[in-house]
Amino acid sequence: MKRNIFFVFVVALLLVLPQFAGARDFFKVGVITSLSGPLATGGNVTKYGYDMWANTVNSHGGIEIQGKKYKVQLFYSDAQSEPSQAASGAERLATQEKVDFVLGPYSSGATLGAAPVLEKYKIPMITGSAESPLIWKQKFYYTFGTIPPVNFTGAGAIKTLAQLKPAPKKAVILGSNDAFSKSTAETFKEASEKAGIKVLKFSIVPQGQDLTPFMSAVKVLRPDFIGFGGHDDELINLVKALHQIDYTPKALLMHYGVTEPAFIEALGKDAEYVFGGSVWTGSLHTKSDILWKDAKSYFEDARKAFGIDVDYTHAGSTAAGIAFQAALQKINAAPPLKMEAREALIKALEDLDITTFYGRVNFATEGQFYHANVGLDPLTIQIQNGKVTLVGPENYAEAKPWYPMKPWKER
Amino acid sequence: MAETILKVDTVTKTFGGLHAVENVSFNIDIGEIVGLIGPNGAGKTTLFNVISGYYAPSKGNVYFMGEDVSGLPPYKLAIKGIGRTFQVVKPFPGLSVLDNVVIASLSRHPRRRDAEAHAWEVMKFTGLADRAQILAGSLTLAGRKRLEITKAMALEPSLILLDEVVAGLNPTEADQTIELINKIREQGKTILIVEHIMHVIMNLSDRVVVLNFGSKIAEGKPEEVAHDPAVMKAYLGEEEQ
Amino acid sequence: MGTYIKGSTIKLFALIFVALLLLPLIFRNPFSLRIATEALMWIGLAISWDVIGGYTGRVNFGHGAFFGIGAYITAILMMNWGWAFLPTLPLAGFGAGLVAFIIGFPTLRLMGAYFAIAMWSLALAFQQLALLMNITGGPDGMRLPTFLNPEFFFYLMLVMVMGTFVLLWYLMECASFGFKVRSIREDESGAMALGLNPTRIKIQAFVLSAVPAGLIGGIYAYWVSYIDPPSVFGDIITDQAIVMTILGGMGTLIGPAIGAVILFAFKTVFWAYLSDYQVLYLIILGVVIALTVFFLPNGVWGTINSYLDHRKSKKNDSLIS
Amino acid sequence: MLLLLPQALVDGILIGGVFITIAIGFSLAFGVMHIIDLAVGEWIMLGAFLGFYLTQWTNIEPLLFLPVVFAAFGIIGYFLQPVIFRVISGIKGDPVLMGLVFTFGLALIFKGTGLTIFGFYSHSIPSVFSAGSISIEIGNFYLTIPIMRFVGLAYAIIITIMLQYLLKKSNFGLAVRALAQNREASGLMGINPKKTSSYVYAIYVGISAMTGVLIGSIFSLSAQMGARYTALSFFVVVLAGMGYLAGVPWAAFLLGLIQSFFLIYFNPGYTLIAVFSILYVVLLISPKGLFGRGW
Repeated sequence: MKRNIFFVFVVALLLVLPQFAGARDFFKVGVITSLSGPLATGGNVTKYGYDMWANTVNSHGGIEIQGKKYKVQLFYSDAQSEPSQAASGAERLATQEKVDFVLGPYSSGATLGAAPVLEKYKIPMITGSAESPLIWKQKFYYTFGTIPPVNFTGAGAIKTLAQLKPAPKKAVILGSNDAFSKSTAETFKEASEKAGIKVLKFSIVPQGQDLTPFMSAVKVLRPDFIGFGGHDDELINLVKALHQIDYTPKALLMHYGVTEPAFIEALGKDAEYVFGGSVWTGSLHTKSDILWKDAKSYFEDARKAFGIDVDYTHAGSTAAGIAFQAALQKINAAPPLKMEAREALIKALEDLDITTFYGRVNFATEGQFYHANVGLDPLTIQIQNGKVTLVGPENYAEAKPWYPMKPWKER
Repeated sequence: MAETILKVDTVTKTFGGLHAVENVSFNIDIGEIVGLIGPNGAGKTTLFNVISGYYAPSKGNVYFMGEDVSGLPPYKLAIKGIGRTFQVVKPFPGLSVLDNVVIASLSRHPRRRDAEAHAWEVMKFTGLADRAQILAGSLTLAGRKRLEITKAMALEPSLILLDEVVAGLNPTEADQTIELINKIREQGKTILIVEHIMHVIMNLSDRVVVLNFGSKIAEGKPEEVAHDPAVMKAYLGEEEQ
Repeated sequence: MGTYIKGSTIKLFALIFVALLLLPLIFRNPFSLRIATEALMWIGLAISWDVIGGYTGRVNFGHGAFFGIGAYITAILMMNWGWAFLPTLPLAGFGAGLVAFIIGFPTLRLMGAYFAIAMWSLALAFQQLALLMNITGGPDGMRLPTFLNPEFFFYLMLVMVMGTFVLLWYLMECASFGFKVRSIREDESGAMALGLNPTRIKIQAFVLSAVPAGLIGGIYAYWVSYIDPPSVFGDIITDQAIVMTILGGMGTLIGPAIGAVILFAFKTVFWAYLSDYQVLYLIILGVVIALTVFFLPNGVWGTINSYLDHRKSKKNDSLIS
Repeated sequence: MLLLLPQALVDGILIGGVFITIAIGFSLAFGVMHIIDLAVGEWIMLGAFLGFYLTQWTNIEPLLFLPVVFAAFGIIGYFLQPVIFRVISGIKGDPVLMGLVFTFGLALIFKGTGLTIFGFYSHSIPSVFSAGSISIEIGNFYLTIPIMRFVGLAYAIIITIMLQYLLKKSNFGLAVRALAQNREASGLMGINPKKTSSYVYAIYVGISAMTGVLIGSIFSLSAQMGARYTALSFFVVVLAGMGYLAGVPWAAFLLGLIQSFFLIYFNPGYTLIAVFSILYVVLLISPKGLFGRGW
């Protein structure tokens, strides 16, 4: 009877026994991302982006290496929004599936869990959405990212705001207390101070906190704009809270979630006028000869595939695949990738400088953005007429920024 | 003159202004059986709880073997040698009878092996040995009351407080319990017993203390007390209600 | 219960221990070892939860706090004071135990849901504290040096968890402590009449429950090499330990171990090979939990056990008659 | 900053109003059946989505659907209750704990189903009330009362009063209270414990689902929202005293006021640590909830 424990144990282990992989004519691509748990929303966005890349590559017959086309096959591993599970997933993909390279997690926690393991097995990873500066400070040799960290992009939106007429002078900046949102708020604060905007109040608030009382107090301060770093439902709740207390600052700036289709869908007219930081939109002018010719065609394809208006997280994730694809072609590496090939791949990625539908992909090789993509310009967007519209910097702007914000009631 | 084992000295216990026990004093000598009687709500159980440490007296003191023990927690008193049963029986229902008794034995026999051996001895003495492996929760009421006594005995107390161990039993069971109490007395234990059934207490006790509305109204030999006018009034008064 | 350490029990433990020791030789795969290490970790968390939850009868919704405290102690000592890993472990266990000791006195007076919620809110307060302090890195968490040696962590976890198991087995099933704790669970005031000091016994059990969690937390921090407040102070640690214990059978040690292995094996296999159906996982897990509670209210081991007891007592009856 | 004091008070009470709605049904279910339902947040989630879709299809004010949502989920609750009853009335195992784990299983099933059907994204229920607020501005003195929140508070108070009335004044309430006191005895008195429990559970599930619509209007809704509200509801109910219905509003207001005062007067980052620490300390001081009246 007590043998049961042992028996169960053996069965459990037998089930996860290694499966050996021989020579093959396709690329094994591991995907570690949070498909469940608190971060599943973002995790599934990255999944769409990775799927989009894999499906499109395969519909073109695969990646062409020295005249032969190799298809790609994705092997998913759910990080469950937990660093330990990301690490476990990385170990499985590395040792059991023996993947050639990995498309990485959503969120810094999962990335920091998986990266050391991949480092050990010398498997390159590009993450399509990990915007926390934390990751790049660690200087993982095998980890890259297509979306620049928020301390690289966040300042752009503030610059755009600072050029508005009449220029905003006072700001209240707050961020939710998670790694990404906190850095967002800190970046907003630094950039504002640099631009000569006075920060009246800077607060890091607990995640998911009902901010109505806070906003009532802010209302008294009458700041020109409010900057907020947070995740999807927090952004929605904040806008609703402002509407409910009937307070319209001259401008409202948020990061990440405003370009997500759910934001506009959920808020309707209230989403109008909200500024956001981004690095890509479906209307961005990009030119490329890899898979999609420009942002628009990607946007349209994605809409056909998923029925939603995709944002930069999708695009960044797809671009992660493209970056690998381009680097592989450069070093002419056919699957399966041996250790040397993977080392060469890292070098190729470091040297990579391509333009994609997503924009320029060029990974930094030193400094605080080590291995993050610094080829992009930070963009400022605003929700105008239910659409994510580029309003800055000037050379990218499709429309003038709407300013100041129209009071909620007059919409 | 026999030695006093328990001295209750002007004990008062109030609950929010209500005097549950008021200014009660009496002594118990070693080897005695003292009955504590009184109508419902007379404060018998409260007094029991004061003596066994569940309540600290609001005023007055309790001396056990000459030592002031007022306000000591029950577990310290149990170690000192006061064993008790509960009117509402409190076995550990999820544990076997044996385990129930072993836990009590542990206070004197810290090693489990010794405690278990001791528990068997006590169970044989009280006649529970044949039911040792049953869950305490599945015992009959008589069994549970007997288990209460067994547990109290397993503490090897010098004073044992029995709170209505006969009430609710059928005549046969009651006789068995009385027999057991007599056996316990033969072992030289001192017993303070609360009981509702008059003939039980009158037959068992050497002396009787009568409480009414928290105060002592009489004390003495059973036959004397039975004819005390104050006692008769208290009981008759109760019947009238 | 009611059994001393039998020769057969010792032999069985020894057998399991040797089998586990040899495991890395059979499965030379690091992933399998990682899974085995994590399974051991969950066994440790579940049995340590059961000390206070099952044996003492205080359902603790904040067990994860001890795990998190251990993890952060190890991380802080290593990263901020440059300690080597192993010396931090005793402190991780000690820290968790100390916290249990301090909060034990006031908190353990609470009963049932009040205790559960008090501990839960305390655990969440610790999580918030870790999010706010500088020494813990706030929401950024802490990255520890990586030491990716699967065998090391497997053996360390094995020794820790087996050690905990054997110690708890001795205390709970063999020594008198198990009796005392159970009597507290059954009836505190009744226990007092038998010379037991409930406060002291509860605090002892609480510390006994916290220390292994702290030690495991310390190992976890170095093993995963990255910790942040949600991952080590999150509800998931406590939730899983409770579900595992109840599935396996509360108030026993083998029960939680079985529950931990079953749940963890299910989870791992599901995630590893069926992750396309991630949402289905929640539904299946929910169904499994609901059905188990519905049909096996004493958990898997509890049910097996009472069946065995039943058979044994039947045999005894036939002997008597 | 003293000028903000009325605002802090009002905000605290308004947050408290939302908390009441989350917790009141839960408290009722515990008080009568002694079941700790860890699926309460999922009922809120499911109710919110029903309200969301009804509003999308019809474009009618969502709060008008409250009775529909109540009825729909009341029926579900009515038929689910016997299953839960069986779990918590088993002889083996601790009934409260069994109920707790069983409903945890239910919660996982609901959440999984919710994610499958509704997806991961957050939504919002548009209500006409979310548009306005009552604003008082005299010099430096500001006071804003969001109408939506006020509606929430009103809803909370109405539900509380209705439940109190139902329990204290009606025959049904008598049966419920008898049942809460003693299940066996109530059976002898001609009360059908199973039926009464089913009605109570139906009311609880119905209220929780209606609350979902309100939450979706004030905040947002997503398939993942449940756990958060389960925790909140649990905290409020325990602070009030398990099953002590009349304590729920006060516990809710206390938690709301802690939040609003920390957000306005102190470091907002410390709001939650304050909430949890105070909750912990209050329980230590008053071990059966704020009024010592819980089970």
